[in-house]
Parts: sequence; C-alpha cells; structure tokens
Amino acid sequence: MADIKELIAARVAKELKDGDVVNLGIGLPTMVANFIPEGVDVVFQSENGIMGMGPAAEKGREDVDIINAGAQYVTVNQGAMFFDSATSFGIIRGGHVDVTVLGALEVDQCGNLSNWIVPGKMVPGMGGAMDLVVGAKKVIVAMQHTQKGAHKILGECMLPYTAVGVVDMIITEMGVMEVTKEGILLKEYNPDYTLEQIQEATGAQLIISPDLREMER
Amino acid sequence: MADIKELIAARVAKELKDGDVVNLGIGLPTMVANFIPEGVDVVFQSENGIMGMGPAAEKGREDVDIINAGAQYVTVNQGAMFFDSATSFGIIRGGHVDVTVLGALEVDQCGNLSNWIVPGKMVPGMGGAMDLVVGAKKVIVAMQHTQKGAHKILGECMLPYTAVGVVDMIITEMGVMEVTKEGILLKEYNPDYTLEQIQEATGAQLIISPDLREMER
Amino acid sequence: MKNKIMTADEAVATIKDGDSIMVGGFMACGTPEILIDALVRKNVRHLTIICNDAGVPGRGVGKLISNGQVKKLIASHVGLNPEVAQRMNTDVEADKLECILVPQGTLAERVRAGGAGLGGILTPTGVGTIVAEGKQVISVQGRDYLLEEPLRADHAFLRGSVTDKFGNTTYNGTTRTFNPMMATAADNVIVGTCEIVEIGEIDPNHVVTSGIFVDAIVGGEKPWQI
Amino acid sequence: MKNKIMTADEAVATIKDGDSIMVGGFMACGTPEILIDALVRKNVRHLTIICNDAGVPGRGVGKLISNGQVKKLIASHVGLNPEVAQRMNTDVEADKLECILVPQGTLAERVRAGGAGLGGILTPTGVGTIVAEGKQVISVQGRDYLLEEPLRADHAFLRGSVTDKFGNTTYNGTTRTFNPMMATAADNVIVGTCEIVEIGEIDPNHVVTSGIFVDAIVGGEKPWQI
Repeated sequence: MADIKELIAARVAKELKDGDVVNLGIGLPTMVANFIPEGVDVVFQSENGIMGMGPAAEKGREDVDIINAGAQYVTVNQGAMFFDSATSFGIIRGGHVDVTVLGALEVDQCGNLSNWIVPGKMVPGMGGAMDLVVGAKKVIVAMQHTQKGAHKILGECMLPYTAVGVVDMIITEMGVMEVTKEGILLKEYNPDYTLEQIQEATGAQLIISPDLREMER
Repeated sequence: MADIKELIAARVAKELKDGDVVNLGIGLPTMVANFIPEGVDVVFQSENGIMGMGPAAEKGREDVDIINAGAQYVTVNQGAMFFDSATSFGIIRGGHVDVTVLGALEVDQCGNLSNWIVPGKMVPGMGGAMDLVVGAKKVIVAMQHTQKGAHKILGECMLPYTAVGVVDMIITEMGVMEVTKEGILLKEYNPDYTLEQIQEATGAQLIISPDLREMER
Repeated sequence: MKNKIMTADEAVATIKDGDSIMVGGFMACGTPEILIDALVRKNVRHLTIICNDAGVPGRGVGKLISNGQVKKLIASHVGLNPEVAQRMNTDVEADKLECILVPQGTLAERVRAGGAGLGGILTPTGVGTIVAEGKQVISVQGRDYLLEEPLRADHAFLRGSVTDKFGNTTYNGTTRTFNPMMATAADNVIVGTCEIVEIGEIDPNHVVTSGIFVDAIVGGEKPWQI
Repeated sequence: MKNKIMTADEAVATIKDGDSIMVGGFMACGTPEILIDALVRKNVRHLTIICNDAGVPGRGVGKLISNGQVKKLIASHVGLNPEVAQRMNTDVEADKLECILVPQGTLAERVRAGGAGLGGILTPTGVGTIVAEGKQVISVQGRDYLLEEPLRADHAFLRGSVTDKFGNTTYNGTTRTFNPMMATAADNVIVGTCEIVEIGEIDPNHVVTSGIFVDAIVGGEKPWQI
C-alpha cells in the first residue's frame, strides 16, 4: 500500500521540470516532494501563503508562525516569500502555478473532477482546490486507480464537480493517462498489470497510445 | 489673489477632524495642509502610494524615491506606510479616505462634478480624481467662486462629468455651501460680499440657511 | 491622537448578539486567540463568523463553535473540526449552525472587494459546479466567470506580529493569511498583537496593514502551537 | 536554476514591433530608465504602452514617445508631457499616437485582474461619465458598477530597489506604484534594479514581488531625479 503510494508519487515527480512552481495537495500528493529528480529545482507554493516552502520542520525546531496548508510546521528555503491569501490565490488563479497535484474521488474522460463531496458524508469544504484546478497550468490527479475495486476513472463523474474540464493527467499505480479531446489516452502502463486489467479497472474506454510504454520508475 | 486662495484653503482646513485621512488635490487644495488647526492630527494620503505624507522635502535633502502625486519630493511622517497603486485605490474606493479636497471646472446643485475635460483643450486625463470623488466619505470642492466672472456653480454641469452626485461641500472665497437634496445650501458667507453678489456669481438658486453666519476664518 | 491600546475585554465590549465578525488566520495560525478568548467570556450569541476555516476544537474559531456562539459560518473548509458537523446536524433548530462554503480564493477576493469598494469580481472558480448556483455567469473575452459579491462585517479580529501605537501592523510567516484584507472590510477592527512598538519603529516599506484601519490594539498575543 | 541576470540590451532583445509593454512608475518615479534606454536603442516601433502616465519628456515613457515608438498609450494621465498632445494631433496618420485614458484606480485593478486570473472587476468609478461608454453596467446590492476587463501585456518593465538572483524584489518609497501588479500580468517580465543581492538576503516577510514572476534581471538602475 505504502509502496503503491510511493510508486505513484515517484512517477508524478518525473513530470516536474526545473523552475516549475508546484502546489501539492494533502496526502499522497505531498509525498511527491520526496522524489524530485536530481538537478530539478522546483519551487513549492503553499496556498496559505508561502512561495519556496521547504521540508517539514524538525521536531523541537518548529516555528509556530510557519505552517503549510495541511497545518503542519514547515520550513522555508532561501529565497522564499510570505504573502496574504488574496495574493496567494492571485498566483494560483492567474496561472502562475505550473503544476498542481491532487487526489480525486472521481475523474472523467472530459477532464471533469469530483473530489469534495461524498454523498451522505460531512462536506469538509473545497478549501483551495477549486481555485487550484481552475488556475494551475497543469492539473495532475494522483490516486489509486480504484476505490477498493470501484471505478474512480469514469465516462462521466457522478459526484458533484470540483471543476469542469480541468484535469490534464491521471497517474495511478496502473499507469499514466492523459486527458485528450478524444478521451483518456493511456501512455504508460505498469507491467504488473495487463492492459485488460487496467481497462477493467477503468470506467471509461481507454485509448491506447501508439507509443505506449512501460511506466517510468 | 494669493489671499483669496489662502482664505479658501484656511476655511477648508477647519473641516478636518482629528484622525481624518485626507487626500488633497494639486494646486489650491495642497495649501490646505498649511492651515491645519492646532490639536488636529490628520493623516495625509497620496494616491501614488503614501499614508502619512509629510511636508515637501527641503531643497538638497530630497529622497528621489519619495514623491507625491504632484511629482514633488516630499517627506513622510513617523508611522507612515508605502503601498502599491492597487492598495492605494482600494483605500480610496473603499471609503477609507475621510475627506478629499479638489478643484472643479463646474459643480452643480445635484453634486455632479466636472473637472477633467475642457472643450477644445488637450485632455490631460482624470488621473485618480474619478476614484477619489466616488470613494472618499466627504468630497469638498475648493475653488474660486467664478472663472473671471463666469459661473462655475451651476444648476446643471455642461462639461463632461468626472462623477455624478458626489460633491458634499463647496468652499469658495464667497462662502461655504453644502450640497443637499433640495439644492445648494449657503451656510456661511464672506461679509466682503452681499448675498445678492454671491447669488449673482452663482448659476444655481442658492438656498439660504436659516442658521446662515459669517464665514469662519 | 486617540489612544487605541486597551484590554481584550475592552476591545470586544461593543460586540453584540447577532453581529458579524471576520477572523484572520488559517487553521488558527494567524488567529488572535486573546480576542477569541475575550469573546468567549463575553458570551455574545448568534454570531456570523467569516474565517478561512473552523479552526480545530480548542483553537481559534473552534472555541466559539464549542461555546455555541456561532449561528452562521462562512468559510472555505470546516473538515478538521468535527464539532461543525455535530452542530450542523443537531435536531434543536435554535442551536443549528449554518455553514456556507466558499472557495478559498473567492473568499479572499470577496473580502478584498468589500474593503476596496468594488461591487464584486469575476472568477472562473466554481463555474459549472454547485458553487455557481444562484450566481450570475458573465462571459468576458470568450470565457465564463461567476460574479462574486463583496463581503463586509461589523468587526474584524486581526492577529499582528508587530503593531505600532497607531495600529500599523506586520505579520510574521504564514500568519498573514486573510488578515490584511479583513483589516479593510469591517467597521470595527481589533488587532491582537504579539508586540507593541512606538510609532516610527516599523519601516514604512514593511508595514502591511495601515493604522488607519485599526480601531483597537490589544497586546499580549503569543505564538501558539496548533 | 536558470541565470536571469543579463544586460539591458539582452533583456529587451525579444521585444518586437507591435508588442505591448507594461511600464511601472508614477511620473517616472518607479520606472526602470535603463530598460527604457535599451528599448530606445533597439528602436522597435508601433508599441502599445500601459503605464500610469506619459512621464515627462526625457524621462520614463516620455523617451519612447519622443522617439516615436509608441502607437497606443493606455494611461490615467498624460497632461505633464506636452509631446503627447502634439503626437495625438499630428496630420500624418501613420505617426498618430492613440491615447486611451483610464481612471487610475481602475487601471491598477485591471492590471491586477489580468495577473490574478479574474475576468474583471466591478467598480463604481466612472458610472455616469464618458468612461462608462461601451461598458456593461451591473447592479449589485442596489448600486451601479462598471464591468472593467482585465489587462495583460507581452512584456513588463519593473523598477526594483533590491532584487535577489531569483528575482525576488522590493521597492523603496513611492517607486512601488504599478510594479507589483504588472509583475503578474505580462508574459515576459524584466526588472531593472538598483541592487542585486544573493538569494536569501531579503527577509521572506519583506519580498513584494516573487522571483517566480521575473524572467530577467538587469542591474545598474540608479535613483533618478525627476
């Protein structure tokens, strides 16, 4: 399980380019920071007001005035900047975040995303997610391919949308998919699964890339 | 002439209360700063980015990074703040300037103001004036009562508006007028002029206040 | 000049049942606990609270919720405070907490608009979602946007790091959050601050909130662990 | 990380005839003269310039106007540069300067909106005046507002006081003006700065423009007399 999450996080990390401004969601996406390739400098943004966020603060050395959007004590790198929430979401909405990585309850072949309301459960609130997926230049959904076997990648989302037509890429333990005008294009697959298994775990018809290859590790 | 301007500026200054945030226009309004009554602390705002502007800089001691909206080198008082133009006009438009004082080409009995376009002349631009008169809590027009005898206070402005229904008070060398729902109310008069002379110099019917008194000096 | 320095209890004295209050901070980092505590002591009820989130039980806005003082909460996220769900779902109608969820960037802009005299802003956030319900959709340069209206409140609680006696304030680290916008969008603005200094001690280039916005200054705010 | 430090001539190398450029400053206080000078040397034409004002002859945007490089000027005030009137009223159609006047607060918000991904803002400024011509009037909470659309440009010229090698920038005194908004609203952002320092030398609480917005850094900007 931890392995699956690390596999996904490591693959997401390969999408990041030198100089990218990156916002990572809570949970699995946060792990992406541990796998940034050598020679690639990315600048992490935290929507509560940091550009240039560093790793979590060491126990006992926390600065209680500095937290990330998951309310954990963090450090900042040399060259960081603090700002208010209007400035932060100006950066996000204005397209100045190159990549945002977040989880999903459902994502569909039109790039629609549902990740904030589970029927019958307490609605925790969208926080900054709606702004992030609308504003970021590239939206990567990083998640396990299914919810204990139930489809999460669908022809059409059934849960209320977080945003419409925003997802660019889906990365799961089974493969790497791009949302295209024609539908979901499988570009890389994990050889631990057959193409049939991947299709079966997917609630939308996958388009198999002519350049299909094994998932980068 | 200088006396007339000083008379007007001095009377305007009496409208300012302790703690007021004040924006003064270029020209005559700038002179108001020289007449602030003892015991009254006002905070001058300059729309190019100062809260807490001080007097003009002494010759030879200018800081070339600090100018006012008239492009003169100025000082700042203790407790000042510099900000950008969006913040500055947020302060202005948001009603956080208590009083703005500016000149007019025409002002009418509905509080309409025209002070930016002279037909047949180069249009210099409205600068910050349109925002200031719409945003400030109290708008005082400070000007000579007529333009060499031609009416400037009118039943209805003829020149293009700077803003509609924004003027609260008109202070000239002849008197102090308030713009009310019923029309222009003469509250104070300069005893150097008769009421007939003042009405004659005015292109709108003046309402004489039952509490009419001599202009405060 | 008027003295603005007072105790927390004096600062909240004018707050009445039913008032609306903007509270700075993100997960209570940047929330003035000393003002919240005074408000709990005063025990005014039926408040409308505008804050990024519901804090956590025992911290920030969470204390007001625990004490049953909040009637309506306008926030972007309430999931880390389980008491919110309990109070939203109570059968006692009079105790019910109403919760209005607003995307975080939209909340920030709405507060800013309220302080800056704007009639609203057009945002692409929420288009095509339930957030768009009841809102005007306006197309500009070929793209759809939601018209989001300005927000103001009766009071604002800010959390300053350094404040001079005029009220000029700076915020350290990620305590800044919604504080600078809220300073501009309420009729009565109270700063709970860690350090009070003389006027002139803060570099005019570094002031974030001008003292013109500040009505009351309360010292003694501490750095708090979440 | 990419090296962003270069000469002024290198920094303006990609600017072409017909491009749009935002220029920071107010009466040239806060305008990067070294970048303007490089653009005069490069002598590209038919530019659209977005700036608070037209500067004065021999300073700021005034140099570009004198050199006949500006086709369209979007500004709030042009009255202190007599060359603007001359060029607006020339009989030679090809030389004509078009001047679009925008209220200063509206200009600031339009640039901010362009950088912040907003579809526009609603402002009470200009309602009932010729500024409202051709614009949508929207009523919110019983008051009329103009819908003002966002502004963006191909390039932005900022004037920094201190800039680190990543591009993080501070602005001293009243040089700040439109610079922070313009930093966010152009595809290619060049800072002409007075002092270049190492990354980490500017307190993260004091940075005004993040280096993520900055494409090129040019040192050697001086404090200039108006």
